Amino acid sequence: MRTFAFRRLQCACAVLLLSAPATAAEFKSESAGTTTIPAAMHRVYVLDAALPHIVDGRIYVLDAADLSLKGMLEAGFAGMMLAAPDRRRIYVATTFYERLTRGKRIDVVQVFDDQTLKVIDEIPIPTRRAQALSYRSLFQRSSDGNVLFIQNATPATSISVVDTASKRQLETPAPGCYGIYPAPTKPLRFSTLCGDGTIGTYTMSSNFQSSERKTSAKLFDTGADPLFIHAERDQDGYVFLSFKGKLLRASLDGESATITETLDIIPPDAADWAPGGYQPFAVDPKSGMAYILMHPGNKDGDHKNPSAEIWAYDLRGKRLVARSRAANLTSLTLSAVDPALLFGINPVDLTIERFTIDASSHQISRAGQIRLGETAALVEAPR
Amino acid sequence: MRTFAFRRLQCACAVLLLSAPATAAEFKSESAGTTTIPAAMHRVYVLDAALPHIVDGRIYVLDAADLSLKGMLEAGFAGMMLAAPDRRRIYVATTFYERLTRGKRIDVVQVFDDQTLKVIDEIPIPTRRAQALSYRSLFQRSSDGNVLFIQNATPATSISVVDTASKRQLETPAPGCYGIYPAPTKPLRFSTLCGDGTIGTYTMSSNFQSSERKTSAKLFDTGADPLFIHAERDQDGYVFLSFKGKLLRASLDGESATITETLDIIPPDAADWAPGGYQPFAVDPKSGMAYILMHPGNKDGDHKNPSAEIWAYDLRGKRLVARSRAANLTSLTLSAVDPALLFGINPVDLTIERFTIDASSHQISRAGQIRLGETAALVEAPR
Amino acid sequence: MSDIIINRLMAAFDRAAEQAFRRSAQAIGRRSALSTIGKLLVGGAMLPVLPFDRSSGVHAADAPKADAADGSCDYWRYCALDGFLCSCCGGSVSACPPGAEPSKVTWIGTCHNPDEGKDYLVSYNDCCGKTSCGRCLCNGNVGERPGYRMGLHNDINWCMANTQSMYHCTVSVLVGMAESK
Amino acid sequence: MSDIIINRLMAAFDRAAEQAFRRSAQAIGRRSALSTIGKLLVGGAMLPVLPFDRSSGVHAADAPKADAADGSCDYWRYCALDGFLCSCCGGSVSACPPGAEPSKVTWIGTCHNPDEGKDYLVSYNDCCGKTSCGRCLCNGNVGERPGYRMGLHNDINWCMANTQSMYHCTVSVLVGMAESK
Repeated sequence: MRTFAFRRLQCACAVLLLSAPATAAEFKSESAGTTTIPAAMHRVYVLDAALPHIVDGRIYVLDAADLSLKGMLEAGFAGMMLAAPDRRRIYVATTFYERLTRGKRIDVVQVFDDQTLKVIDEIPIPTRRAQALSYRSLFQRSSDGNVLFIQNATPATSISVVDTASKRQLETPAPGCYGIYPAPTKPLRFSTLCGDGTIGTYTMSSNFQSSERKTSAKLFDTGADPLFIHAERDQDGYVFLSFKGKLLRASLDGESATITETLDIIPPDAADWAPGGYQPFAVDPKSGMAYILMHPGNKDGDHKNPSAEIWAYDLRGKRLVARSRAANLTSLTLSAVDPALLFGINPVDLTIERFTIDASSHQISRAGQIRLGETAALVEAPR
Repeated sequence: MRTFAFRRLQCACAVLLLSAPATAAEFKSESAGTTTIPAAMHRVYVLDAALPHIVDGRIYVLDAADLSLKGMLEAGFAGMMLAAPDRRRIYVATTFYERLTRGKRIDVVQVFDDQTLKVIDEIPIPTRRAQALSYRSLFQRSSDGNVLFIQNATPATSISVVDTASKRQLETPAPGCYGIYPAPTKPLRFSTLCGDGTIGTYTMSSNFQSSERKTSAKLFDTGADPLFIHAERDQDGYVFLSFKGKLLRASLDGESATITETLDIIPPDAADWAPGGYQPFAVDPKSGMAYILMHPGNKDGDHKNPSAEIWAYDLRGKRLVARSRAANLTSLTLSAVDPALLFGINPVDLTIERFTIDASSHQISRAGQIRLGETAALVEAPR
Repeated sequence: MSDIIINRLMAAFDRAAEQAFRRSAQAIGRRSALSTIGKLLVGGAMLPVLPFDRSSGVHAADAPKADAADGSCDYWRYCALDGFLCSCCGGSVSACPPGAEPSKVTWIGTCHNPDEGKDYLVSYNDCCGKTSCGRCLCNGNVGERPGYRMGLHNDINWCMANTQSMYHCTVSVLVGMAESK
Repeated sequence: MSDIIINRLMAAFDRAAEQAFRRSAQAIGRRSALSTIGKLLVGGAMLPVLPFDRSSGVHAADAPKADAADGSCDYWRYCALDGFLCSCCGGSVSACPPGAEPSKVTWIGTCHNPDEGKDYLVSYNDCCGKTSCGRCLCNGNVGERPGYRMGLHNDINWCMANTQSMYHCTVSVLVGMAESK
């Protein structure tokens, strides 16, 4: 084929030479190429379910320095995202149908390279994964990074456990429970929030044959003050947030879960304020600062309302440190590389926004934005 | 299963009765259902390729009476639409990929019922169909309705011929040619426009084993004044339109094509006006009136510009009858049931618009619109 | 409402969940559902709204007439609807557009009808098997709870238990009355 | 330009078209292309832009620096670009975003650079194998012609000859100079 092509090429050139004058020499022709994401670039990932075309969700890859768009990943139908910066991979759990929107359902974890943004592996999973909005806690991995945890819902809930190397799988029933919180130091252990206010903790056998479940005491009130399923890692545990503005520190490393501390972020003079959104807060494990999306109005049904302010709450000092104006955010994340940087999703103005945190006052200021996305709900800045 | 379900149902009711007081009797509970499109409803179909999510194109089904949206059909990636009102079917030729946007390519014709909007059949076709904007002439059927014609491009061009009943297929090479114009009365014959200014006419053997091609004389100038590939049926032939505003009447029923008449619609006092759009004109075969999307400016490259006016040109009387203001349209079609109704796509304001034609003056007035679509390009009102 | 949810969940279990999970799921699901918010009065015409009965009545043409304001997210029935209004997509307040099937399982909201001063239980059935409609996106969350209270959760595709599970739009079906709070 | 088009089409034929079509296609395609608009001057560095050579240089990191105005449809190179600007999607004026491959076949436009007063031949490569970018949709049509002049047509997916034929965005690659009209 190449030989044939070259023969015709020579022929074409002969024709060209007849009409090519000397002036053409000054022109240097270009060629089309393909860019890649620099290894060292600090990344912001935004998962947009693109509801109006929900089969075609996507993950935008932004430069954390200026929010410029550097590329995108396919997220399929109600896809979930999990960045594995140590492995330079992005995992996407999603669903395909044989005929776009109908026919046989196929669920897989797609493994993307985080520089070429190409799919380099695919792991088939049961067609029971929760086709849900992209909450972080619905797709997680073990503390050693070897095992993926995927939330299922049929609507009976269970959790799929997938070894990325061997692709061995285990499905643990977790009826009435939702959200996955891997144990901070035990790779074979994870916890889940349950509808009766307990936390279930599962410990798997190392051969993936079985898992044992331990149920905590009743730790929260799913009726009066439910917990958001978004949780943040603290130095030695997890931080949960309740609809009414309580921060719960949880220890999830043991065989069963405990709440070690409950902090109320709402001061008396702001009694009608409440947290809200899909990813309503971020915690800096080093400094112990929590940044929380807050809005006035704490009626039932307001728990996904966009922000009016971001509050900075000191988990160690147990006090509200600063309140900063920040309108219309429903998701917030802290940079894993620079704890003075926050990134948020503003679904009202359809922007992704970048914020800087003042080191002494903890006042937060907007420092950049890009108009992007349709119904984005998850933002991560993992490397 | 049903027995089991019923058993539990009784059980549940028993529980309910314990707490159900007498006041509940006044409430009549509803149940979810599914609507269908009334057989008698006059339909407007709008094919929207939805470029920003091009895997997920769709066809909107509107009520011609008030443009209310009644349903939609999946059009897949760069799908083509062909309504068969006599059979109450809508054919959609499209492409699917194994993994939404990658993997194995699958091309099919999906057959939709035009009342339930469900896929009732699927015809596999070669993966060579033109993944193109949805011009009407890229997907057509024979005069008896039994055979589908599908434009291919790899970019080498050919035309696939598919018998809808037997699914037998024939692929006829048509290099350098594009667009399909079935012969008005000969089911086994179609023509195509060629890059050398000729029209190629193909006559197939009745057993679908072979086709014979006859090439016309040079009938148009692809350099100086190309023809739009959108064409309209006249009483006994076709009407083509050139970039510079000439209407060409073509006879395509014979073994080779002829142009029977050429009419210049541009009057001397509007010398800088030109037709434009993706579906730039419609013809009423009964009255011989052509309705043409016109814009000022006739520079090279303006041939897809949106309209400023709709011109009514009398093909029989050979004169421009009326000019009506109608901004921003790029596609226009005439109702097949009411020749006083036009429907247009306005991609600037993202609306579908409805127009009435005054019977005596042929002045055109907007009479309704709906905000719909992203990058719609084909509108049909076939029944 | 507890029982509606139980029945809905159970119907889904019958069809979609694994045999192995069934016993524990029933036990825990029931316990969970019994602690549901609000006290409920359920009408006598209860039977037709249960999912396994409704699936046979899917092609019912007797969909209720849409209210005047049904294209607006502010319409009272939509107080906890998260998705595209089917009334903007070719369906009605309670009927799916052509080609789409009502979901076999749903979540239940409680909405206040300001004209009557009464509270109603609303089944938010997703309509399934068609590409997402894309029109009239609403996001009401009255009474909504995270997925550990699955029968009160709306950030998930309720077409999940249908054979064709693509999400198209959402209807609001009145299935009972609730005691006003 | 005629010959560029011929070569591009031929390269596609080599790969994608059926053996049976080849002879007739070459004959007619060549005849058609020889009547192409405009007289063209083609630079000496012609070889690398032909599609069969370019495919090996796909991962070239030497993509030209984008002009200041490259995010706007008014930028002169985009005079006949119909699609999403790759420079808005993570690529540049002439480089595809990560994960996307330049199309093996293209159509050729002729655009006037107002700063230099010169006309350039622009190869509009689609970038392929990624979902549609959706940003900066432009629709220039200078010199564009219907599909019976395929090498001058832009209402078609030019990823059609790639193994992965999904359309992502479009780049504008200068491949030659044209005699100013």
